[in-house]
Amino acid sequence: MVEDSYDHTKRKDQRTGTYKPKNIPVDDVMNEVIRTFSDAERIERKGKSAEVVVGKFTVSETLAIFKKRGYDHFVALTCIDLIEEDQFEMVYHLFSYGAKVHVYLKTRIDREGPSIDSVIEVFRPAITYEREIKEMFGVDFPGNPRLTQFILEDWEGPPPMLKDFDSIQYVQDHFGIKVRNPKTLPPKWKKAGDA
Amino acid sequence: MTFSTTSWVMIFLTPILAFILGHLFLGISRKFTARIHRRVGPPVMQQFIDVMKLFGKRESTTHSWVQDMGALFAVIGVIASILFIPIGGEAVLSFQGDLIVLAYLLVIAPLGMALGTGATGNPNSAIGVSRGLMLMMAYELPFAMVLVAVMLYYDTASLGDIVAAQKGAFNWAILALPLSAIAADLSLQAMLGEKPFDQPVAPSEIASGPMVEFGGKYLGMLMVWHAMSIVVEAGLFVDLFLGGGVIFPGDSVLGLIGNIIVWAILALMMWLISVSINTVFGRFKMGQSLKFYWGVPTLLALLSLSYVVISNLGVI
Amino acid sequence: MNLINEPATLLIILGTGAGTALLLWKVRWMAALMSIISSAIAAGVVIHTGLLGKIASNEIWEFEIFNDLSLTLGTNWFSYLFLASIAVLAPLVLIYSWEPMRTRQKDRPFYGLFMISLVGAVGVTMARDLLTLFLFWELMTWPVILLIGDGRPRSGKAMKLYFGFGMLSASGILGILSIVSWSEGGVAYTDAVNAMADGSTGIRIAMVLLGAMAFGTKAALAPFHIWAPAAYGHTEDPFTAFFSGGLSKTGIYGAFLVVDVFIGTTILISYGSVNGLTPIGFFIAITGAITALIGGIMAMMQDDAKKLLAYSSISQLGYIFVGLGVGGSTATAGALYHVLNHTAFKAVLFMGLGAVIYRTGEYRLSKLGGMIHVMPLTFWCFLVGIFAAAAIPITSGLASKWLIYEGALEKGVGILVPILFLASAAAFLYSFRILQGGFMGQLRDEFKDIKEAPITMLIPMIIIMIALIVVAFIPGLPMELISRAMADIGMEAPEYSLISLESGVGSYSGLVVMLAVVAGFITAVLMFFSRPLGRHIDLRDTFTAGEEPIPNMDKRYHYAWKFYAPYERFLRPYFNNWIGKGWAKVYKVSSQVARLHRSVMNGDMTGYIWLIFGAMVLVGMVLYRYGGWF
Amino acid sequence: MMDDFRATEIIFGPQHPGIHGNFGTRLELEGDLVHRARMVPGYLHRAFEKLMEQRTWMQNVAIVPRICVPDPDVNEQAYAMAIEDIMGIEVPRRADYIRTIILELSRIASHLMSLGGLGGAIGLYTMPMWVNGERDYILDLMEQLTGARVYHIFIWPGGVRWDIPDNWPRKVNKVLDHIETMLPHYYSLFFESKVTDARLKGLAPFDSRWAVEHGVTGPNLRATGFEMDVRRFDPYAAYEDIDFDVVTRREGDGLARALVRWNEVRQSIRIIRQALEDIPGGEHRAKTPPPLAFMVPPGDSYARVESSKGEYGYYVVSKGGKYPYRVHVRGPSFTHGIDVLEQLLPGNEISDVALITGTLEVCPPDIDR
Repeated sequence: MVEDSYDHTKRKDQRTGTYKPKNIPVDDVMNEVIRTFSDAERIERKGKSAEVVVGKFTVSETLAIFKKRGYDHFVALTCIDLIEEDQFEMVYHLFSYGAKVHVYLKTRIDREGPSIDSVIEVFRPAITYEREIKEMFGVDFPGNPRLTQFILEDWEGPPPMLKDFDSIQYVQDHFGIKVRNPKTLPPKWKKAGDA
Repeated sequence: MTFSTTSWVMIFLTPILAFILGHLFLGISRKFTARIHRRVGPPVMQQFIDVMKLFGKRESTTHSWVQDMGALFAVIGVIASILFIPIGGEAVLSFQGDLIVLAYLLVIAPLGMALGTGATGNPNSAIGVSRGLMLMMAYELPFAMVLVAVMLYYDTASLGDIVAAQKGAFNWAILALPLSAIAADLSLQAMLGEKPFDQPVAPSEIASGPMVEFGGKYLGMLMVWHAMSIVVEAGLFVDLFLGGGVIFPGDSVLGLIGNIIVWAILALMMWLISVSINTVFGRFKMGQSLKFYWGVPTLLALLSLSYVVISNLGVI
Repeated sequence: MNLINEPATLLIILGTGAGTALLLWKVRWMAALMSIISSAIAAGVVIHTGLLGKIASNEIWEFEIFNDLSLTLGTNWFSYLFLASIAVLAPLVLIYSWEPMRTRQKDRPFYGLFMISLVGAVGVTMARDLLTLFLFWELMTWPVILLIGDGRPRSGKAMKLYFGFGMLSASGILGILSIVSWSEGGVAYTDAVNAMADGSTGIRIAMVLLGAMAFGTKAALAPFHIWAPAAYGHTEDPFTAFFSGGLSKTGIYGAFLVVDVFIGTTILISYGSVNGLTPIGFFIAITGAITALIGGIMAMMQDDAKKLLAYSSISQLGYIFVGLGVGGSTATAGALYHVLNHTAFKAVLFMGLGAVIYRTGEYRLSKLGGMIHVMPLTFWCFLVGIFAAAAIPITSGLASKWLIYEGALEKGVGILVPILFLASAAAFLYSFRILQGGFMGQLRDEFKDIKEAPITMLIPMIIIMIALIVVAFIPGLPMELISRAMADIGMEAPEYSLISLESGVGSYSGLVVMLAVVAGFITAVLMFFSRPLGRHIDLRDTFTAGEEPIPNMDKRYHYAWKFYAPYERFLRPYFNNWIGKGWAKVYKVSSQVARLHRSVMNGDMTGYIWLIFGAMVLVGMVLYRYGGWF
Repeated sequence: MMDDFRATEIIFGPQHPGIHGNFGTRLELEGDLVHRARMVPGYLHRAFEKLMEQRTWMQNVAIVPRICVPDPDVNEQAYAMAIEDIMGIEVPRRADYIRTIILELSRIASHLMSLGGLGGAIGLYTMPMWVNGERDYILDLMEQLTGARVYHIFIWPGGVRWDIPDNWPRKVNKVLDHIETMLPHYYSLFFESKVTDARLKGLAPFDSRWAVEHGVTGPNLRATGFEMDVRRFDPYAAYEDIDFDVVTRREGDGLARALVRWNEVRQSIRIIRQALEDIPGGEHRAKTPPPLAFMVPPGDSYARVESSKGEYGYYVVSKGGKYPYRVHVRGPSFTHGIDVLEQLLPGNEISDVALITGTLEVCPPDIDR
């Protein structure tokens, strides 16, 4: 069980020992992942990076494999609103201090009622990323105890980072500001089904 | 009780003198600090301007009548205590209440201010006040030892007599009891609330603590208190250890004025020593300052005190 | 009329009140009325006699009870000082307790027990032999045990502690009694004086130690103090004011009796002295100073307001012991002065706190707060009491402490004064803690509508408050009484006039100090009212660093729990109740003895009979020695 | 949950003198100990990520530096690197060197400012006054080079906006000489003080394993003894060719974190000196499409740089066209400013709250973006 935050009586020790980076080539790990999960698919990238697409339900386990093999620096978690495909793409960025390779672990989830299991049991830093994504994209992360209000105080509108969130319209509606002839009109995105 | 004409004049002049000196001291210290910071700094008169401005505010806010009372108490206490401090050898009222009385009089102002700040209902103020009182307990031990050593050395508790006893060349207590003087100066640092012992007002920790709810004339009252208490505390040190600034024979008015000027210069010197320590030190935590004060200064004061006690017994 | 010189008069007045109150305890208002009236008459008698100055120091009355067993009673100015402080306080506390006791549903004869212990206390100060002292002592001690136990957790433990230490105190007096009676054959105070004059050093030391045990326990001298916070903290609220303000003074009285009357300065000095400070005196003084310090520091760490005041009581009584130990005219005068002061301010403090508890039902500082807004008069009384306890110059509290300090300085005892200063710094700390926790800070919503304390509670507090302030102007007033009392124990009072006190090293003029304060007040008021008054804003309308506070969480913005946390962390290890742990060991050993005893007894009735028989024989032997029974 | 009567809530909010930038902390105190802490970010939220999706690729160059005030150039660099990676642009060597110089100048300014902030947190106000004076000289240099003091908008995709002026290297050397002579004074003012020792030693310590598990990067990670530096293991700009030491300390406490920053100032001076000496000739920018017609082919790339606070990353997704599809900024404070701080603060005194935040060098704009 992961605590949402620690009070000082339950605080964990921060002296857990010295970190030793592991140098395991990314190809070995990728092969293992692909062997383990049939739906995993490796995508070739140039440079010192690798990309793998996995299914929504195997993210945690895949991450655990990567972590065990030395890809234990959780860089970031990015959510991309693929509105035209009616999906969200979650990108888990991992890095190995030993092998010095950056791994993009991607998965897709439905845009309707978006939900994906939290990975904070594997990578604690994800707690804040998931919290932000919940607020900005409305994606739910079962297992994360801290999906509370983050930076949008008193926000009542839809998740603002969605591609179909019209910020100009929102400003006009909520703040009584008339935006006249904006210099550059941002690109308009429509849902897949819409005309 | 017999009051000479000079005494009567001094009774009325002392608070005014303390008011002017206090703000002047603060103004000079702001310039002084600014120069250490490589800044230009505000003009020396800035402190007067600030107080004027605060009293000139059209509106100020209060949380309860105890807050008003606290602001009053602070000024009452400091005016009452300045009257018991000999200035330039002229014991204003100090023959009517000795060092022990003064030690307790000095507490009225902080305790009154604590009352006022406590009544605001802000936890930051409460923490600040609790820190201030804890700090008092920390420096009280060495300072009490210093007071006792001086009182036993001169065999009188009257501050006026102590000043009188230091008359003459090389007769200052700082030469007779150097260790006590060091301990007293270290205590003075906390008494003045200068770093490393400014925990009660630590802005980056408790947002200026006690002052946090004070504004307008209330803050003005506190600034007056602060300015005058600098004079009281630095002046107390001067009276205890630097002969009360008595250089000229105090019989004539001119001599008295000269003595008062010397007294003020010596007090300013003590204040600037404190300020210069202030500029190059950070802030201790509460427990650390207790450890500090119950360590070295207490040891120094105790050594000095035992020296006085033993020499009084006639062994040395 | 010389009523007080007929001690029976006073005892009869009070005894009648006690008897009626006890008999009519079911009819509470009747009991209350009777005790108020009788104690008020008694107080009137005491004040009247005192004002007339008709205290015959040498007259002694004997009342035969049985055969040869007689009570000897009498007063002199010295015992009058204690008698007066107790007898005058009693009606005030009784009036004060009218209101809280009226509403309290308790099935115990509060007024009866109160009056009995008052009779005991008055009798203690009037006793002129050790047996009478012992009897009245027990009469004073035991009713209190029924008043401890206010239903709060751990009050049973408090009761046990009080019982145990009451036994200790009684056995101390019995010890003194047996020393005196075995060596002189009589138990009158004169016999005790003779016993000391004739006795060896060992006897004298035993006397001091037994005196410390007997009277130090009552006055909560370290290390006998641990019962006090428990007992004071758990007695009925109105009684605590009398318990701490009045009854504890009998311990001080006894200590003075042993040191200054029985042993006397001449004998003390015969063991050598430095600047007039004797070894035994130094021992008492240093014990007192340490008591003052321990009490102060422990008080500073309390969250329970009653316990805080209890520890403060211990601390203040420590000052008195310093004065007693240092001896000499200044310090002794200081100690006696502090007796009067402490009676007044501790009573007003417990009364003020009792009023708050009466209105809110809450005694924990972390759960109180903001009472200035609803109980301003109580706050004023309490504030003056706190100022007196902390010896702030605008109350009478400074004069007594000043005398004690000066006395210590005169004797050149360098080490005592810093400890006392530290204790007084601790006094500022605990004083402010109780003010901040109880009266300042945030007012909780559920206390928004409570009213000021009832008038019957306010009047006694206001009387004492006015007395504390008036005496600050004229610190010489109580010195009239003190100088006479000191003359009775063969000492000379320090120089004084109505408005000022003089010591060998300094002077203190209450009037001048007050005038300086008034001058400051005028200046400050002129400065303050030169500008329009501030706009009144709500308590929640405070600086919150730009964030919104949690709604309806007023208690979260009241900072009172662990108010001096850094010092608590620092000092706890050194003040971690090691004295209490020591006593726990004593308790363990004695309970093992008791267990051994129980294993012998095994519940058999004959065992108990044998035990009772043995005890009777023991008591009989003691009584036989001086009473001529059997 | 603690008893409400025992807990006191102190709001260490955005308008508090002890907080760095606009950032809030709700502290649940028990006595003066922090029982539980909750960070409240969001006061600086300007929706940069959303804005960037609605601006053209080159307009965004003017937006990105505004994310981080004390150290703005890393944003431009990371953004440019990500785009260069997608487009496959080869940056001229001279531009790399100029970028290196700017980044290191910015690092010195940022580190000095952070040490000044530490001085402010313990009440040593001489420190911020002095070091911010030095920072100002660096801002002067920036002004001379780029025309702006804080937000330089100088590093573009493909290179830098213009070449360095002729007399500029001389001025840089002069400023560096001055800073180098002043550094010992500041060291003795701050680090040789007993108070600093008492306040910072053993303050909120953690080990390298814990740090990696919680995503701590940069100087905070190096202070635990783990030699991690993006400039060394994933070199960008001209760091491959430059000789410098990765500064580490073993203790992992507040003092170690401060000292790592302190020593990095010297390393940065060393780097700038080398870069100025070795700077090759040639173009200062590669051929790129004109700004108004700047298009990036579809693709995605994550670019990381070593900022003064830790690993700064830009994940740029392009679907082709004039606008980025998604730009995700990985600010270093995002991990250690919220979760790590919430775990480090409990159990410490309230006096240390500002100091711990300061030694971790939490930069609220990194979090809010």
